Amino acid sequence: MKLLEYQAKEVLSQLGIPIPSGKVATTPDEAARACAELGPVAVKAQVPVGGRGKAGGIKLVQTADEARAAAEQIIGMDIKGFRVPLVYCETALDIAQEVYLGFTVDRDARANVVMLSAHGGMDIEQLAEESPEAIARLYPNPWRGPLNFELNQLVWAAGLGSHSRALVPVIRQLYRAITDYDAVTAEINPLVISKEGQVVAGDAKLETDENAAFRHKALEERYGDVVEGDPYEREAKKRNLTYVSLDGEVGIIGNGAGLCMGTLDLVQRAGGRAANFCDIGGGAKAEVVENALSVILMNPNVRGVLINVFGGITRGDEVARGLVQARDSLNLRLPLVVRLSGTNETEGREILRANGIEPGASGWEAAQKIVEMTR
Amino acid sequence: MKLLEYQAKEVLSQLGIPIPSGKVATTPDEAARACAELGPVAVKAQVPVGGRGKAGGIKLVQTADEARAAAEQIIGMDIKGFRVPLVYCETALDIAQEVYLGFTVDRDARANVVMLSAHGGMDIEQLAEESPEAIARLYPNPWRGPLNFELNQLVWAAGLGSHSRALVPVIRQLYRAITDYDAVTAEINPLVISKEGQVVAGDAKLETDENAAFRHKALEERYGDVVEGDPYEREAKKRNLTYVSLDGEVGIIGNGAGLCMGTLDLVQRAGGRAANFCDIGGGAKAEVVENALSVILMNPNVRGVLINVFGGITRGDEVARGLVQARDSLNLRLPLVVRLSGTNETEGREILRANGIEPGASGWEAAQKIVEMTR
Amino acid sequence: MSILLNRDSRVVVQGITGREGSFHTEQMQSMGTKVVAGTSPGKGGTTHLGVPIFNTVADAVRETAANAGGIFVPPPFAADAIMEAAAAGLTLVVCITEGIPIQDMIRVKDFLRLHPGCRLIGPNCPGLITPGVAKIGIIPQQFSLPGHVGVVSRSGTLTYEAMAALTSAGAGQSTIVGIGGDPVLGLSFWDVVQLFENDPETTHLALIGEIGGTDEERAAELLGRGSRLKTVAFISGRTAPEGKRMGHAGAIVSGNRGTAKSKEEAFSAAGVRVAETTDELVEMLVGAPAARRPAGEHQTEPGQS
Amino acid sequence: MSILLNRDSRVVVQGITGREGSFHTEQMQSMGTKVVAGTSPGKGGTTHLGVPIFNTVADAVRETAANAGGIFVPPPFAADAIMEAAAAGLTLVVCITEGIPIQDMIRVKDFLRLHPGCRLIGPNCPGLITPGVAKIGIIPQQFSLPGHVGVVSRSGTLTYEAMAALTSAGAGQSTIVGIGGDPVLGLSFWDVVQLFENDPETTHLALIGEIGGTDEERAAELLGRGSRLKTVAFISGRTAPEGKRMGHAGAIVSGNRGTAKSKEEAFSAAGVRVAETTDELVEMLVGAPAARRPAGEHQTEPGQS
Repeated sequence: MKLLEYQAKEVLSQLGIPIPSGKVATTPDEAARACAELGPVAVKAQVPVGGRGKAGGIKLVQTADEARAAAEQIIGMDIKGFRVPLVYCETALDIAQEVYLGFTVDRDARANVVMLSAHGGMDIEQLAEESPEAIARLYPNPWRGPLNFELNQLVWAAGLGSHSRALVPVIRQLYRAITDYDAVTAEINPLVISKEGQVVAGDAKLETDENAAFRHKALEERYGDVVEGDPYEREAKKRNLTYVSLDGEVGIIGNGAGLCMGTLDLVQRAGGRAANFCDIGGGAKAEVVENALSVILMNPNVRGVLINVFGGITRGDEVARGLVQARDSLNLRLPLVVRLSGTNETEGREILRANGIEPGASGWEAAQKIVEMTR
Repeated sequence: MKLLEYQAKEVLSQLGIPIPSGKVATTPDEAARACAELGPVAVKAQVPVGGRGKAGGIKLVQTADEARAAAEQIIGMDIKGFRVPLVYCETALDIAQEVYLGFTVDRDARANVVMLSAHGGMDIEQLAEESPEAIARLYPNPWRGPLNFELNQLVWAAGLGSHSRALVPVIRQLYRAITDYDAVTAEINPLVISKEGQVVAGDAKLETDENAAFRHKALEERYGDVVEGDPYEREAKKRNLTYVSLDGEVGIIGNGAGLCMGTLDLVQRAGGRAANFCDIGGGAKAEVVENALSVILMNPNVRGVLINVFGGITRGDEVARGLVQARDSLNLRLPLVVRLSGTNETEGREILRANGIEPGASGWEAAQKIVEMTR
Repeated sequence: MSILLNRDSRVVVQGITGREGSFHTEQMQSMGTKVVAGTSPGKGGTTHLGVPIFNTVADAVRETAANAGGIFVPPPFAADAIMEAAAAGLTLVVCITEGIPIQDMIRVKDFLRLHPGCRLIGPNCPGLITPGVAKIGIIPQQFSLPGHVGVVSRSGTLTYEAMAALTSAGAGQSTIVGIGGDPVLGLSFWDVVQLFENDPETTHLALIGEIGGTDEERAAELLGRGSRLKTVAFISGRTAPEGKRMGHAGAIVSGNRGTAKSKEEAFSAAGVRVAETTDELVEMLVGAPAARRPAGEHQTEPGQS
Repeated sequence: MSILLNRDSRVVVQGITGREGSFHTEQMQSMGTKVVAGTSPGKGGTTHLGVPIFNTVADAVRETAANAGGIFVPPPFAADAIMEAAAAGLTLVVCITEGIPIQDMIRVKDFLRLHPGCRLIGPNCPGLITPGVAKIGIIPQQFSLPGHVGVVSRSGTLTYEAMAALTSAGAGQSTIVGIGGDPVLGLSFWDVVQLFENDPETTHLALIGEIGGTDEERAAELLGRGSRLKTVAFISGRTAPEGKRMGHAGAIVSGNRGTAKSKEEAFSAAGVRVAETTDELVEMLVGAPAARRPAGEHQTEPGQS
């Protein structure tokens, strides 16, 4: 789950990381009241993507009227596919230095990595490419967590040793967010250092591991429903499908992530564009196929569907019967190409053909067929 | 710090370990009220030593009047040198099985050890000697803590696998007591299993590491002052002295635990008995010696004092002057023998002799002298 | 010969009494895999599918000399199961479970450093099969054929596709290893390629990668140092959607690495041919056009479908 | 020769700017110990007692090639300091600090398994001295004399007594090691005895033990296997009061071991003589009656008292 800025800040604040005063506003009037109470604020769009500033989603205001006007503009605007549901009004900060503090999983190292740089802000990725040595890194042992001396070394390596007394506790607590909430990314950028040497989280990002959701039901309940993302993805999630919306016109169902990705590749190679990624997992039971098909058909851009199933344990004839049943119960009118391989693939193809469904001999042939039919 | 039973149970209960209902009573009337409320109870003396039961400090009662009578007997009684300050009235338990669950530091292994046995109760030490295999052991890694599979193995190894669902969480939480409170010993004996398979702590012992007291000030504030132990040890603790009361008549001061222990040995070898162990640490400043002397003299059994100091960094003449000063300001009338070695020992001895203090040439000679003088 | 799994492999199945564990244990048994023990806490002393059940893996190892294991337990318990298997002394542990939290796996990886003799495959993988000999996991054996092509893959179903295509083309396999699709894995491509390199029976290698991470790049580097294997690589996910990124942290760590392009370039630079489809993979590897006979029908023992 | 500490030892002092750290660094310097660096976070780049100060031990090692360290930091920070020293690659770490929580030390001991090249002495110890060459810690060097008696002890002041008595008797010392009095220690008697056994310059060994634990028993076992050293042991605390025990856990673990009697019997069984006082120890060891000349006066350099 990707938390919004104000949610991530709530979480970090509970762990003892200083955050600026701020208030959530779901209407322009609420934003005006927040400004009246807090003084000059930044009115910030709350969406789970980066680049809000450049998209016009952050405005600095001095008065309640300005805050109302800013919120009017921002609430409801679309930022990279997300409708802004609310704004966060936050007091303006006294900034002496902007530091970058980030955490992620380094999959090559099979380890967590904490990164700290004296040069925070938006250009951090560029910095990482041009001067990687400007970003100090720590790979804490996952059982021990970061040790005191390791944190000190990190802070000194980043050239921030003179602020270690303020920074070390923040890093330690950010790391706690990782272990307490199974984060896969946690970031404070900028971490603001004031002229008095106080640190405060200027922005905050927190993404948790979907695989660990069973351990964090309270977090899901509290924050899970605020953002309206892609409606099809929401629907698919409800139905326990692995589904990602894409821009094209060919609906895709595969069993297994690799096969599904491979199918996307084949459709593109054939000149088409996929409308989605949808992995129905190991077997291919009629009800699961039906579920997946019905979500895919919610998207009006879809002009045809390609199903690519490998029958391992499940027999091809069973899969074929399931597909026919799903198509019939959904009353599917769009072109449908099914590529079926594996156990009893011949029998399966017979069944498909007998029921008017086009079988593809290979994935590549099937992709070419569906692209042709949806052109 | 050694917690009393009810204190240890409060701590364990906060960690989620089930304990029986109980109430603390400092007067017989309070005990009667507790029984009126709880029904039949065990009235248990609260002292930080084992063997309460055999000493008559635990009585089972059915009625409030019986409870009052039991508390009247128990409160104020002396158990192994501790005056019982209060009793704990606890509901009687439904016992199907008594299990032993203990934790301690195994200094040879330089590690923590968790021990579990299906045969709990008072005879556990005997069991350990006669059938060590009846006590299953787990040495959890101190960074990882006990892992699930390790706890399962422990429970199965103890022959308690059928209760693993109830036992594993208790063991895990007892281990948390160790890490949260820096315990050096934690014990639930018996850990009672009811006929319904519920577990509950029948007794509880928790001793924390004095070296870690700086991390547990709240615990010290909450529980530190309940028990009146040895009055001299209390006084010494206030003055930051390492002091242990003993039964004999020769007061002892040494600098360094090893030297101090060695001095005890010499006194015994010479036929005397030490009244205390008192280590004044590295140097031997006049004020520290004075402090130590004044605590030792509070004990009316003391008939003479032996001071054994090695002057390393501190010079012997300085030590001697400090000793003379301390003796004079305390107006000490008892025999005093000082054995001084190390830097400038000759000068130091001259000063002592000039001030009427008997110097000992060696520890052994000094011990013989003081024993003779206090016979 | 083969890698990792052979006739001496004595398998203990964790979670054997569950639905998945039962089903796949039967599949493993049906091809002759020596399943010598199962574990299921509280069921020690009983028998399931003709296999003795123990409360702990340590008990199973002590009583049956099991040396390899398959894990079919739900995600919340899988990390612990892997550690239990390693601590009990198994030298090969195959974890099929999908959906293990990443932080759990990071801890497991550190734990495994204490048990260097233990090789973990997975999690979130189909396991491995040495055709005609044994399998641990869920790879459908009816599409396999003993032979000399090593297969290593991050994907499940794409592996089956490649295996079936190889078998159709008459090209048997030495061992097929699905290393799994999770970000934090046991054996990497590098490890498995190294094993195949040292297996005299393996002459060809099919490597099926995916976008993300740089395990493919590192395997390419290894192959580039000189290899006796005729290798063809395939990378899926060239057109896969990027996750909608929020922060910079991931980008700082991975930079431009981990894309399909970077992986394909790495293999090309190492002199390894790159196929665009699994059929092409087979064609490049064994020369034969994928003139397919219906797969799944060259072995017809009952009970394997 | 000597053990652990010699002319090549390059010492970094953690906590060098504190009162204790400063005082004892001067003492170490006055006998010629090469103190090449100190650490004090925030004071990196400055100089103290003529020694360059660094923010971290890693910096100090990189810049000065320090290979040994002394730790004079307060108990709450000492465990971390030990781990920092080990991680920075020091091969000898001496921790003087008294009062480190036991759980901290148990974690440190596990951490040190990752750094097998690092030898820890202490904590709660006086450190070690190679007379005439170098010292790390607080052993008063004015009572030491170069020679051939190895000394290893759990106690501080008893060590000084034994050292002074040996010196008075004209018996010099190869190295004197105070391993410390805490329940959880770095090097044990066993480790140090082994080192002395392999040091050709050491011919005699004085072992000063204490009640508690079974480290003495294990060292006795080692000596019992055959030793070229003439060894005498002394155990203090024969009459020490037992702690007022609450629970059974300690007794279950230690049983009857750890008493003065058990230790003395172990040494006797190993053919090692046991002295009853430190004077007797010296007499048994070097034959000379402890005809003492005033100790502390055979070296009269200024600034060492």
